[in-house]
Amino acid sequence: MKLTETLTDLANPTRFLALTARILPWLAGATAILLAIGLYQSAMAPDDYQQGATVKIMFIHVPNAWLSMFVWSVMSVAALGTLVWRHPLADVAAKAAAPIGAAFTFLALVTGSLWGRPMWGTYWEWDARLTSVLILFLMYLGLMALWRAVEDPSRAARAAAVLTLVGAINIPIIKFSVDWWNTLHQPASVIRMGGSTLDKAFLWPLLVMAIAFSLLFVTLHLAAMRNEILRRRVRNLQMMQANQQAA
Amino acid sequence: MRLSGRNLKCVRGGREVFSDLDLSATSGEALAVTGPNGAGKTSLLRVLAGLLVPAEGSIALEAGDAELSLAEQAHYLGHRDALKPALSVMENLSFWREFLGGETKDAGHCLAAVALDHAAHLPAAYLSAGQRRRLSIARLLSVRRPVWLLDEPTSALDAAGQAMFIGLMRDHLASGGLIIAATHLPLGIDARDLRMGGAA
Amino acid sequence: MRLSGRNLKCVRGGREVFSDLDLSATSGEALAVTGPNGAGKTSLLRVLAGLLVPAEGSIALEAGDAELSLAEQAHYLGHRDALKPALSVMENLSFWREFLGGETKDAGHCLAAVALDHAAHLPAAYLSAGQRRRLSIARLLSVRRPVWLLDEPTSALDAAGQAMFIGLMRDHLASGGLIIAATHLPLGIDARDLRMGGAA
Amino acid sequence: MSLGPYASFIVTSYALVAAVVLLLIVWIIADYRRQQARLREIEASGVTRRSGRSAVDIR
Amino acid sequence: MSALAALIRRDIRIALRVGGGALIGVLFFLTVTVLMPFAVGPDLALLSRLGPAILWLGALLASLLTLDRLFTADHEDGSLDLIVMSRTPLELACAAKALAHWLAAGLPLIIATPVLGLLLNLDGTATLAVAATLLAGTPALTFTGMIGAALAVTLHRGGLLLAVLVLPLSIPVLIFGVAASQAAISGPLPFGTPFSILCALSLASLVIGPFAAAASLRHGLD
Amino acid sequence: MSALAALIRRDIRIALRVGGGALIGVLFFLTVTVLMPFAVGPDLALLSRLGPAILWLGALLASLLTLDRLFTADHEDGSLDLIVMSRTPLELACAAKALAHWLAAGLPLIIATPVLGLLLNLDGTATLAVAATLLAGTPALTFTGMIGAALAVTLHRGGLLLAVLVLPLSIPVLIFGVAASQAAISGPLPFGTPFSILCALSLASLVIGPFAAAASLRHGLD
Ligand code: HEM
Ligand SMILES: Nc1ncnc2c1ncn2[C@@H]1O[C@H](COP(=O)(O)OP(=O)(O)OP(=O)(O)O)[C@@H](O)[C@H]1O
Ligand SMILES: Nc1ncnc2c1ncn2[C@@H]1O[C@H](COP(=O)(O)OP(=O)(O)OP(=O)(O)O)[C@@H](O)[C@H]1O
Ligand SMILES: [Mg+2]
Ligand SMILES: [Mg+2]
Repeated sequence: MKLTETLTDLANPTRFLALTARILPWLAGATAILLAIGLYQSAMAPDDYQQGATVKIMFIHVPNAWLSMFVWSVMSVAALGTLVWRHPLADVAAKAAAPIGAAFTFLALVTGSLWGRPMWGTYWEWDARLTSVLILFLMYLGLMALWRAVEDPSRAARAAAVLTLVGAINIPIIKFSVDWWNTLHQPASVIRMGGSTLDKAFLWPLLVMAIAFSLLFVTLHLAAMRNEILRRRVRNLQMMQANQQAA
Repeated sequence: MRLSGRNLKCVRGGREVFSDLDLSATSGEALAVTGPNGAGKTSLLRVLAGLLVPAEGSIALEAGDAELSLAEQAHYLGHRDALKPALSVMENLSFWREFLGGETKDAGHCLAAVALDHAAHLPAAYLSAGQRRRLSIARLLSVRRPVWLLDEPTSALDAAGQAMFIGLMRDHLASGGLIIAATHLPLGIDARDLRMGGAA
Repeated sequence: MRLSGRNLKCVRGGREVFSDLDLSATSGEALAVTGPNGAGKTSLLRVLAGLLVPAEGSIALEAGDAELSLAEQAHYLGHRDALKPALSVMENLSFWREFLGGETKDAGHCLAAVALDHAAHLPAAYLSAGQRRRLSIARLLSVRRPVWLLDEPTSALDAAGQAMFIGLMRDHLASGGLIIAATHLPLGIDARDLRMGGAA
Repeated sequence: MSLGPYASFIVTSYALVAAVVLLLIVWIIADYRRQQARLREIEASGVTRRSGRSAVDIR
Repeated sequence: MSALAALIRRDIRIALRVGGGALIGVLFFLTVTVLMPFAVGPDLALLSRLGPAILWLGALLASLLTLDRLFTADHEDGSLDLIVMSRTPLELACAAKALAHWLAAGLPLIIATPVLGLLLNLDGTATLAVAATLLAGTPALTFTGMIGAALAVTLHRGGLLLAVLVLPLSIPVLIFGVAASQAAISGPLPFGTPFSILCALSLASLVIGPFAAAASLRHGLD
Repeated sequence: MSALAALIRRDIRIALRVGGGALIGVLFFLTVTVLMPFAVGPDLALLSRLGPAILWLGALLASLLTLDRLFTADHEDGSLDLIVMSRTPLELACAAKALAHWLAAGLPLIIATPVLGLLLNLDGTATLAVAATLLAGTPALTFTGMIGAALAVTLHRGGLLLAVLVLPLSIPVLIFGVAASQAAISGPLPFGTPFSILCALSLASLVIGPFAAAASLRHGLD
């Protein structure tokens, strides 16, 4: 009872705006603090005996890589909301997430490349992990193009939802590509069956950075959703304006 | 059988087309939807046909086939006539007859009923505007559907064609069907009027 | 100005549509082409517009602009309305106005004349059937052409639209134009009748 | 803290991440300002929301 | 059942009369193959090594070329409205349309493979392997491409946007198709593994494609 | 003159709105290019050798994907009737339509070539050479394709004729385009010879295309 009430409350755009206005400053603060801690810890982390100081790239590469997949998952849930409940807030959530997800994916690609040069001797290699992430990036761009190309938001939302759900099959492919194909890329060492194999000295900074980046995503996403709601309000008002002038 | 819509509202392209619309029609009855250009007649028919989702309101078909949705018990005759120019007249009709399924009538008879039997083997690309419309009407006859949703059905028909179509609508009503037709011209049969307002 | 056709014969898809057809119309005069579906009304208009080559016979426009062919001095309003759904109403009209060239009128005025000015910035995809027809009619107004070839021009128009169009045709005739219109309904203006025979 | 022979790679990647994240933040804030400005503009021209409340007031 | 058969028959008949699918696909396929020797140079060994990749690329691009109007034509003439309203579940109708398209446009490619194999200096087993992978894999191309075709209708957008949206989905098919053919030709990996993944992809797309296409049609018509 | 400008402006505007804009064109090529390594394998040397051919194939595909409806769309909505009746010579109108198509579909590819060259491991001169050949050659693809597009309208046959008529015409363009780029990259032949043939082909098609298309439209409408 209580839960459904909160949910319907949240689903009302005006209530959503009011609520997020209150929690956004706290979220932003928490993000900043955690990022500071994470950055300090990763600066203090020892060098790896194999990788040397370049292991520091891990602390930003891995959170970005995780988020690139997580954001698509968030969009998939929103897509279900669009198709099953036809709820406009789900449309808003999906649309606002796409550019942020694209940015994280871009960063995962770039930091990965910059790490690959010292480690593998090349910036880019057409292997399964790398390419499936590139495909993810292309699909983010495709979705953004779709949102821009179609001016009627609810029509765009439904098409984007179908596409998001179909594209979600790429996520397990990215995750398990290192197991299914023998590739250059590291197999999973943090999130795997049988526990993490990573040394504690690297694990802690990594986890803090991962949480910090996740909070960053939540903050940015909520803010972008607010913008999107306002954009729709502007659109509606402009339409009313046109109608009032026509009458 | 009774088709009723309650409190219907339709939004297209972000603009409200109509709202608070109620309608009902029973077996043997025809409803003529009239109103100026852009009033929302076509939109209403498409909502009833299930091709548009109403923003508000509900539609019910009482005493119809409980296993089938309204759309599955309805014929929709729109501006676009669902004909493939590359197929012959007979092939076009036979395809819809088989695909739509249900209780069917002989395709040749239906073509004869709309006076197109002499053209059965012509490609549909060769038909004149009125002949295309006649072929669409033959589709209504070839498969039985109790509800007919017609959008300006007599446009492009000549005088003989209009008389023929009036006869076909009468037969349909007499056999317990119901008709909802958007039109600017008198329908030619007894019909209740549903007047829609709105701008040109 | 005088448009005349002599001994015209038209063959389409290997079958003769009409033959031995004579017609003439002078400035200020309207010719209503009537006849059953498939009689060849549309074919005749397309022959006059230069879109079909007659199998026999000749067409002449006397006292027109000697430098221009008949097609270049004519407007053709067919079933298909030459609108691009992706462009706005205004963009569609402006394009034809610029492309057809010659003596033009302000596009905004023409839209107002067909009561579409409130929709000027909507995409043409959003127009209803009657609104599309109105936009096509606005094209006739936006560029001056003495000869109007109209194929069922009032179909899909509501009562107000038909009255408006009758007024526009009257103005066109009064300014020395001539009209040849295929129609199943009374045109609403004084017109000579050209009756075509043939099968349904 | 010494970054070894590959310092430039490490610094570049951290700098890039910082740049892109900042870009995102700036874009979102600018977008917010833009929407607010447009709402005020429309409101000034006399259009009101159906609820009668101000569109700019979101609290 | 007879409704679906009627739909398949109609679509194939139209494809054959209008001449869209089959021949343009095969010809494009041929062009890609003819072009490669010019790009790669007259190195026959290299050419036969690239053979399967070239044929697969040709197949992918050819299906892209013909697929985008799968639903648009029916939408423009109003047929799609009637198909949506009919008593046949929309998912099945979509699947039937895709099947018809594959029969008219995909199958000819597979039949043409032996000829093109000759041009690319492939030997008998290699040609057979490529043909087998194409047979197993091209349905996946058609059935994922169908999603794009359905979106084309509901978005009123054609061409490149859809290609952009759909191409990433077909990349796994391409990878395993080429991998399986390579395995059959030169080893060292067994043919079976990638081939069975290819079949699995096809089966998955046979399910996902119709559902996604039907969902987008149902939610997007107007 | 202003009539032609209006036609070009209209066609480009429609292409951008419906096709999704120049950015989508670039995204499309990005996707097609990304596909290649999957098919060919991650061999960078081989990839850069295939680079020009891949880019040329992409250009052909992009023009084929959209070209077959160059006149069909106008025919179906009745615009073509009015264009034929207008005071603008039909040859010029056809040329204007083809030019608009090239601006919307061909030019973005050429502008994107440097980015794609990077992905395909092409060096600076090679990228420049490919871009130059594309600039000289893609007009020929569009203007010969136009003939097929016009015949597609008048014969009520879509893909078939386009394919049969256009592909043979465009194969020489493809071959000389790829040959010229290869010559610039690896020699031993001089770049100039195939490149000047390419330019000659383009110039010839600029003249022949509009006349052939206009003739077929004028005699074939009904
Ligand atoms: C452009 C190149 C690269 C891309 C696109 C990429 C992508 C990814 C992705 C998507 C993940 C998350 C996978 C998961 O959670 O299972 C990941 C994790 C990781 N990557 Fe990369 N990567 C790239 C290059 C590199 C390089 C060069 C290295 C180091 C030599 C590297 C080391 C790692 C590590 C250690 C993880 C964490 C794995 C785990 O603990 O689960 N990556 N990368
Ligand atoms: N596809 C569409 N997208 C958005 N708006 C549309 C669409 N089709 C129609 N409209 C709008 O909806 C309104 C009603 O259109 P509709 O076609 O239902 O009118 P109508 O009553 O059938 O008119 P007519 O008598 O001209 O056929 C119009 O104002 C029109 O602009
Ligand atoms: N494209 C075509 N190819 C071959 N024959 C055609 C074609 N279009 C029409 N016909 C045939 O020509 C004859 C006349 O057609 P037309 O369209 O001129 O008739 P119409 O008088 O305009 O009829 P309607 O009142 O139905 O509009 C018809 O018998 C028709 O079958
Ligand atoms: Mg209507
Ligand atoms: Mg006619």
